[in-house]
Amino acid sequence: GPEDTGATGGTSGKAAGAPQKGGTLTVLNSEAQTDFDPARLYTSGGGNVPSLVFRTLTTRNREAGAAGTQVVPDLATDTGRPNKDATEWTYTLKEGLKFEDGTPITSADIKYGIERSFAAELSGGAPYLRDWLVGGDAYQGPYKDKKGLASIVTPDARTIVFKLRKPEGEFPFVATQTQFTPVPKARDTGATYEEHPVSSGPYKVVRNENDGERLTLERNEHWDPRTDEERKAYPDKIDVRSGLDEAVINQRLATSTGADASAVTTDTNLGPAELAQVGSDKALAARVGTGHFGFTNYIAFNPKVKPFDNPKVRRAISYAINRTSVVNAAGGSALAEPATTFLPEQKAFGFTPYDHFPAGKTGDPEKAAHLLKEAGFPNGLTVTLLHSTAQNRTTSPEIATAVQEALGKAGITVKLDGRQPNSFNEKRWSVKDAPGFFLSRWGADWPAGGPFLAPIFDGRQIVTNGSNYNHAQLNDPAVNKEIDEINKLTDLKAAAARWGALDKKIGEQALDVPLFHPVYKRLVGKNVKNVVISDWTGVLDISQVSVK
Amino acid sequence: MTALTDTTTPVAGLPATGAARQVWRRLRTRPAALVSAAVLLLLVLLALGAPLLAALEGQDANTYHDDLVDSARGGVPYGAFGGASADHWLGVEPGTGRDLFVRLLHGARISLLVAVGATAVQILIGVLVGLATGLGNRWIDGVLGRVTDVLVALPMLVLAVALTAVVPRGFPRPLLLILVIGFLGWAGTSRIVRAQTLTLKSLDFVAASRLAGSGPWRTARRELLPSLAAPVITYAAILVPTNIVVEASLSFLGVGVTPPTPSWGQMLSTAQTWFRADPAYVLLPAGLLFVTVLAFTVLGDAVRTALDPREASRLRVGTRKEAS
Amino acid sequence: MTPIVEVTDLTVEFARSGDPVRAVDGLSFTLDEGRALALVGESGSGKSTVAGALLGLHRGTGARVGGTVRVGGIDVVTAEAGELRRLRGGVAAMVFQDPLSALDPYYAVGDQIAEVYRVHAGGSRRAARARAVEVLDRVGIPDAARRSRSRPHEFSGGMRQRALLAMALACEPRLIVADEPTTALDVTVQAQILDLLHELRRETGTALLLVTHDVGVAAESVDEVLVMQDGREVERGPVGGVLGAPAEPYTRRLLAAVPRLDGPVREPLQKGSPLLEVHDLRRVFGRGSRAVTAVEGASLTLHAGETLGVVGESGSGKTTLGRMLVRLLDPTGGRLLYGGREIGALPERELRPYRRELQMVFQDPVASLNPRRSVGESIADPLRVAGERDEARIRGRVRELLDRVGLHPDRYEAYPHEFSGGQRQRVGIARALAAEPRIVVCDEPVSALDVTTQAQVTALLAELQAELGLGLVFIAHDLAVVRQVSDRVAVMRAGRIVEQGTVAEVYGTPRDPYTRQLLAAVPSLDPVRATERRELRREGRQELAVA
Amino acid sequence: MTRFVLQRLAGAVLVLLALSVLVYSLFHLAPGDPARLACGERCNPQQIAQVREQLGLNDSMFVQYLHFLQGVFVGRDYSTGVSLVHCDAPCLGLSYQSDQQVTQLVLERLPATASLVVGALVVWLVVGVGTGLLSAFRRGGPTERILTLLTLAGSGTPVFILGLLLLMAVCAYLQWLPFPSYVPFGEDPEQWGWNLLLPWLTLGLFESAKYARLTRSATLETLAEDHIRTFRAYGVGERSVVTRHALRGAVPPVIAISAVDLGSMFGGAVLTESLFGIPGLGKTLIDGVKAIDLPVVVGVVMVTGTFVVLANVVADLLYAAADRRVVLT
Ligand SMILES: Nc1ncnc2c1ncn2[C@@H]1O[C@H](COP(=O)(O)OP(=O)(O)OP(=O)(O)O)[C@@H](O)[C@H]1O
Ligand SMILES: Nc1ncnc2c1ncn2[C@@H]1O[C@H](COP(=O)(O)OP(=O)(O)OP(=O)(O)O)[C@@H](O)[C@H]1O
Ligand SMILES: [Mg+2]
Ligand SMILES: [Mg+2]
Repeated sequence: GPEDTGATGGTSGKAAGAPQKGGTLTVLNSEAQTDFDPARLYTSGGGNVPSLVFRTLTTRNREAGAAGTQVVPDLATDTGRPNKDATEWTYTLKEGLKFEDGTPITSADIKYGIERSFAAELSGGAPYLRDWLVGGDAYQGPYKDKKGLASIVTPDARTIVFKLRKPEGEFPFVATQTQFTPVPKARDTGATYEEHPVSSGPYKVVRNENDGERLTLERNEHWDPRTDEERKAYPDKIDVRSGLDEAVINQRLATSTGADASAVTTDTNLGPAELAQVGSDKALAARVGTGHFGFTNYIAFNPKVKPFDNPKVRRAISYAINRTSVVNAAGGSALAEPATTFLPEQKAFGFTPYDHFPAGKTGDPEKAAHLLKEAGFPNGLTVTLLHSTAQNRTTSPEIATAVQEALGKAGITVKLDGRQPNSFNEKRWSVKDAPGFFLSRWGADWPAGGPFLAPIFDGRQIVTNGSNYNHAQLNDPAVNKEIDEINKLTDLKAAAARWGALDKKIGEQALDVPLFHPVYKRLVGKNVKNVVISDWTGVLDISQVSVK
Repeated sequence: MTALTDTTTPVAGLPATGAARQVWRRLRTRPAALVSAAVLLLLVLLALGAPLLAALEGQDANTYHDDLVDSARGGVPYGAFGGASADHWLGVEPGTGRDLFVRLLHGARISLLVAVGATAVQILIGVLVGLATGLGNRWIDGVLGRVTDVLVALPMLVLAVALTAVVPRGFPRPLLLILVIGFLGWAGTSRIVRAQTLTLKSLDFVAASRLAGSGPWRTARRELLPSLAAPVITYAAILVPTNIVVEASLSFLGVGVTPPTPSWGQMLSTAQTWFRADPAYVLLPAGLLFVTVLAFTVLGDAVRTALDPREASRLRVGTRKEAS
Repeated sequence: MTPIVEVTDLTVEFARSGDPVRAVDGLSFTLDEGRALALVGESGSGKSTVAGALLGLHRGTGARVGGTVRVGGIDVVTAEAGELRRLRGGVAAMVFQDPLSALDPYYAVGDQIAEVYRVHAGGSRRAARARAVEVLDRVGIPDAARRSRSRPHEFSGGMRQRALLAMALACEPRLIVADEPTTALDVTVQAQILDLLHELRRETGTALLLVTHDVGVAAESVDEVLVMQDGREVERGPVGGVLGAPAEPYTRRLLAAVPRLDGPVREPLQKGSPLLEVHDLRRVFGRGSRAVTAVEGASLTLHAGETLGVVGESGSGKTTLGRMLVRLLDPTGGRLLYGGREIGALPERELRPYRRELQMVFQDPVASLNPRRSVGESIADPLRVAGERDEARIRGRVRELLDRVGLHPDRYEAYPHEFSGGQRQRVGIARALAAEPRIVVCDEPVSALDVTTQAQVTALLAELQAELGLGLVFIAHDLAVVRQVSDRVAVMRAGRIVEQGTVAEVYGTPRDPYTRQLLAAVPSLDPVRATERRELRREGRQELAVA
Repeated sequence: MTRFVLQRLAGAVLVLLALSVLVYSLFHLAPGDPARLACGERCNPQQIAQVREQLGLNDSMFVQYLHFLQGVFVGRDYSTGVSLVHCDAPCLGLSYQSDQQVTQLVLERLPATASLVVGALVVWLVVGVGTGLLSAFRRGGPTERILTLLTLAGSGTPVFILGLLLLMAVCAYLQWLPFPSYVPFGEDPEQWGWNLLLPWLTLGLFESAKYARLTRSATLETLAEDHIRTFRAYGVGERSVVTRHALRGAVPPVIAISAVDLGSMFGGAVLTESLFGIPGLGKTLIDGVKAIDLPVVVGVVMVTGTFVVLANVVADLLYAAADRRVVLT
């Protein structure tokens, strides 16, 4: 099962004694931290490095495995207090919180931080606040609209109240996002704030070069560990070097000499070739951390396009798919787990196993051919599969050719339409131009069923002139109603069970073919201790890492 | 009245063929040239005969063999030397288990086609532009020189990305690659030709040709081209492999040939990280590429030498001496 | 005393497209220190090949050398590379026949000499440069310090030849092998150079092997003569004996063909309309302080069927003038009228219709032939440009032309490097004639030719002239030849035409002192008289130096 | 000569204008909506519209180009939200993606690329020309065979494999050097050199075969000329004959190709830059292309163009200096 592999992730340091303070942690990354403005970051905590600088109202529980999928308080004293129907959420700030310059953090700073994320200049963040807050859809940000957002109330310096348009039981998850980071209005420089964002966390930015390619973080003296139970902050200094080639990063971590012995990566997986290598080297294998992040790669159908309007065709394809070759194309069984459900295989999401169209390990072409005949295509069928040319092993040519090959056995000739990532996205996110058959993927904004299923299957989230993720353009009143109902629940366990059931139900319609869930395998340097990999992010949490 | 009675009977036929025949005669005496020509010919034949050979082996380029790769270890082929066996002579591709022998052969088609095609375009345009800038007046030199600058400065990738997106999908991708690489890559040739032309045009035999009433075009063809042939052929021989590598780099950046069509470039770019886990996968395309490079270089060198009548007389005697 | 050169049974074979050619066949001779030997013989008789063999220049080229060659005690055929290097330049130095191509176009002339000097004498760069200037000055390059910084293409033909000689002198070798060292020199400079060689021999005991086709030159400067034909020795002996009383008919023929200053003059022709009129033509090379005025205020007229001889000092602007006449060089000033039409400033495109009518035979035969094209192809060019498509006709015509200039018609497919110096010159003439021109500027067309071939070529030119009404401009340093072939003569000095008139006027009653000086310097065939005159010249110079 | 340089500089302006027009046109051909990309994945239509407005993408292509020219020649004002910032001429605009001033961004990246390319130039000239010379000198011998094979292997191996192999060998197996990471020259010249060693070698070796072949061929050509015979006949050593005289024939093609390579590498050393994590223009360019970040792409291409032109002017000057018979026009 996925949980226990996650829990055992990272074992090397443990033997070498307890983690100590001090030293420099090197982070070797491929992508630069081009966005370092809390308003523009998308994910919970803004990912790994930003979460060392930005504190938010709530945050991820920094524990390995499934425990890591929980929300815990950060700046706030608790994970939020909802009113009865979960349309109003109140938070109280801890005492003694300070910015890096020593000024106290107030609820007004958090309100301002959220408000500025509505400015067009600072776009890029997650859409939830815009959709959920009263008046959020019309608000233009503090630069254009000086009055501010009335639905965020700060009765005193430590209290902040959010008024929502509808019940949102998962609000505490949203409060982990960096939009909830305090930003002192006096130090806001708009679009250039990201060059030196003001820290509220254990480290501050002392160097930011080449648009986030080279970052140096040092201790923020005004951060008080007593107010922060989550971040361990062992190293004295964090040195982030990005813009590196993935193969080189892995090679450096494997060699692990000099500064690289105290290095980790937050964005680079081991590739298949490197895995093959690691497999034959015990010492190296001990330094590999394994993680699971809620993510599904799938084939999307657009039933508005023939012949995918015919459920039998969609089912035939579901039967024909050879998940072994798809998984191999994604890097083999160590890097991908075959998927028959849309939801990732984690309790937090509400995973409920099902396999409506059992294709076995390698597909069932006979069954598929049979269905095709029934659907009126006795001589097979020719379809075009849209995919991207990015080398990401998710929507990339490797996966597409594996699909092509498997469907070929069932008499379905697949033509490939590979496009540059931009034009690929533009096409698959369009309601008007979306093709009938394409590769797609979806990842959770937080570990719960809501952000996983709602954008994909909620009929009211079909966006006609923007980015649409409801590829099947499913607008089923029953599904919509069930989503609303679950959102009202503040009991996340109960909600999870119902998301799982909903997933299973939608799955019957064969609106997509789940292909696989990725697994993250990452190397750490020899000196790295206390490797914690949660199922929330699937990668090691650098706020826990020690190099001494 | 002549000092020496010359018993040489002139070669009959057109003078052009006469010269060509002489070149051929000189080439024939060089074993290295013949071997490399044979190697290239063999490669072309292998590429052309790929379907036949595939049938002989009983495999095809796109069939997956999931059972031949170890999924738990990143899809590395089972067995030694990339899973080579009686069924799969050169082993299989990691991750998919597709037959490498057949993919290499099919890859040769695209790679050779693109590389040779692009080189031809580059040389053709480069020589024409180089001659025009070298021989033409200030105005022509200025304008064409600046056009060359624009093309050198225009990153190939920008154009490749823009074009692969704009050109209709039905347009054959190899042809597109030939055009993109060809039209952006002639600057080197044109600069070399220009430089040589500037030096050559001050020589008396060019003056003599002007006196004969030849226009610039004729002078270029009759007097300059034979002297330009040496650097151009040398450069062309090195352009062919460079273009294969350019195709590989474009593949690496996602604008190469469309899958599942194999090309050496595409194979090399996916093989990048495999050289420890599955050396065969890297060595095969790299080795073939190397052989091609070597063959083109040696042949280019031999042709270059054979084109020079001064060199030839000395070579012949050399070989004769060895024989005696 | 052991001779410095000992050649026994020397045989050299070239492999030429197909079967080998024996250029030298069983030749033997010796040369003692301080002595001078002339190799004379017709063009292509193997003279240069012998010269090259003395320095082992055939090694590594594929030519097969038989017999033994000992120079300064070293066996050239078998010597080790290091020994051979010491021999070359140090013991024996070579002056090559083709002066332009023999110098590296990229380096200043002085630097090239300095480099060679340092190989043998060592020493500082600066000292070597000084030595280079010194020898350049000795061979009569005016303003040697400045001109030593020029590159070869900035030198006139004669200057290049002297630069090569300077290179040979620089290393103070025990033997100088000079291959046609004076072909591009006017008679005064030639005399000066020959005197220089003579002095060297006397003062330092340097031996001299002089390769020449010019019997006059041989008479002036050597002790012994070896006459060659077809790679074999015809006659050998002291200079007085061989030239004074030749034993062999071949030698006699050779001597008879030498043009003399007292020979017959051409019948003056009926003058037609002027073909070419030149007024105040001027040409400046370079700009600013580096500017050289090569031709200044030259005016002349050329009629159809007329031959205008141009003589003058080396570097006086003859080639420059000639090149301007056919518009290979753009005049800096003045007017150039062809058939009444101003062509001095026509752009290339508009000039093209006249191109074929204005031909030139180039001074340097090596540079004027494309080394990568067979000579037949080069000659065929004008025919093809004229629109001839029939290959058989083209070949026929080329063979005919080859034959007319005294080359074997079958050598169509041969390449320039397979020819001797004189043979290449004849290819150049054939090419000029192929265009069926109306005017031919011949820049030293016969200076590389032995007298018999020379006579043949001048006869051919005259014949064609009569046939086609050619206007000829005949640039040469050999006054006797000019006298023989010209109707009128122009004498040039320092870029100006100092005297112009009919042959009778100029040769009979020269007005300009320079013309008189020239005429006085013509070498004599009689070795005794030559010595006398040399003494006179020496005294003259000494007097000058004293004054 | 002054006139020649002035003329060429005027030509440079034209080249740059032509380049910018070309890039603008190509950009408009390429699919994808920069506003949507700049906005982020989950932007709603209103937000995208706002971003589009802010980036000036609602104007026609012509107007956008005029704005670009305005920025280049007189500078422009940009809003950061909080205040207006003036972007001085030559202003290449703001990056759609990062809101950084492109002029500044490009200038920041230029030193890294210049370090890489110039060092590689030295490598390919030394290795390439040296190998070419040696192989012309020891023609047909084992030295020549080995050198030829080595350089060919270098050129026949794509940079992404050659570089990785070098890294593996030098840094992982032998551990002679730590894995390189770029250090600016101004910071520590010694470290700068050590860290760029492998990138220089990679790029330089990859290119050197071309130079080796060209040098060899041109040198052999010149060795067949008559003037070589003169120097041999004067006992000048073979080495001197080859390096001083025959090599000169290789100068024109090598200069010509170097200029082209140098210029195009300023924006084209993408693979080497990304393999070795050098924050250079090539990587910026490719990221710009991927993100449809027009100002960045134009900015990099302008810089590349400038270098192409400069390299060619220098090449022509060098060439005329090398061969006096050539007249500059
Ligand atoms: N490399 C070569 N290959 C073939 N034939 C050659 C070569 N060099 C010279 N010959 C031939 O050898 C013969 C002798 O040539 P050589 O140059 O010695 O003549 P020469 O007496 O110096 O004549 P000239 O007075 O015209 O210079 C000529 O017929 C020439 O064509
Ligand atoms: N391209 C050039 N650049 C500079 N100076 C030149 C150039 N060509 C010729 N000269 C100079 O012009 C003068 C005349 O040269 P020209 O070649 O016309 O002499 P010439 O009379 O033909 O001499 P010769 O009998 O020695 O061949 C010489 O001083 C020469 O150095
Ligand atoms: Mg000769
Ligand atoms: Mg002259």
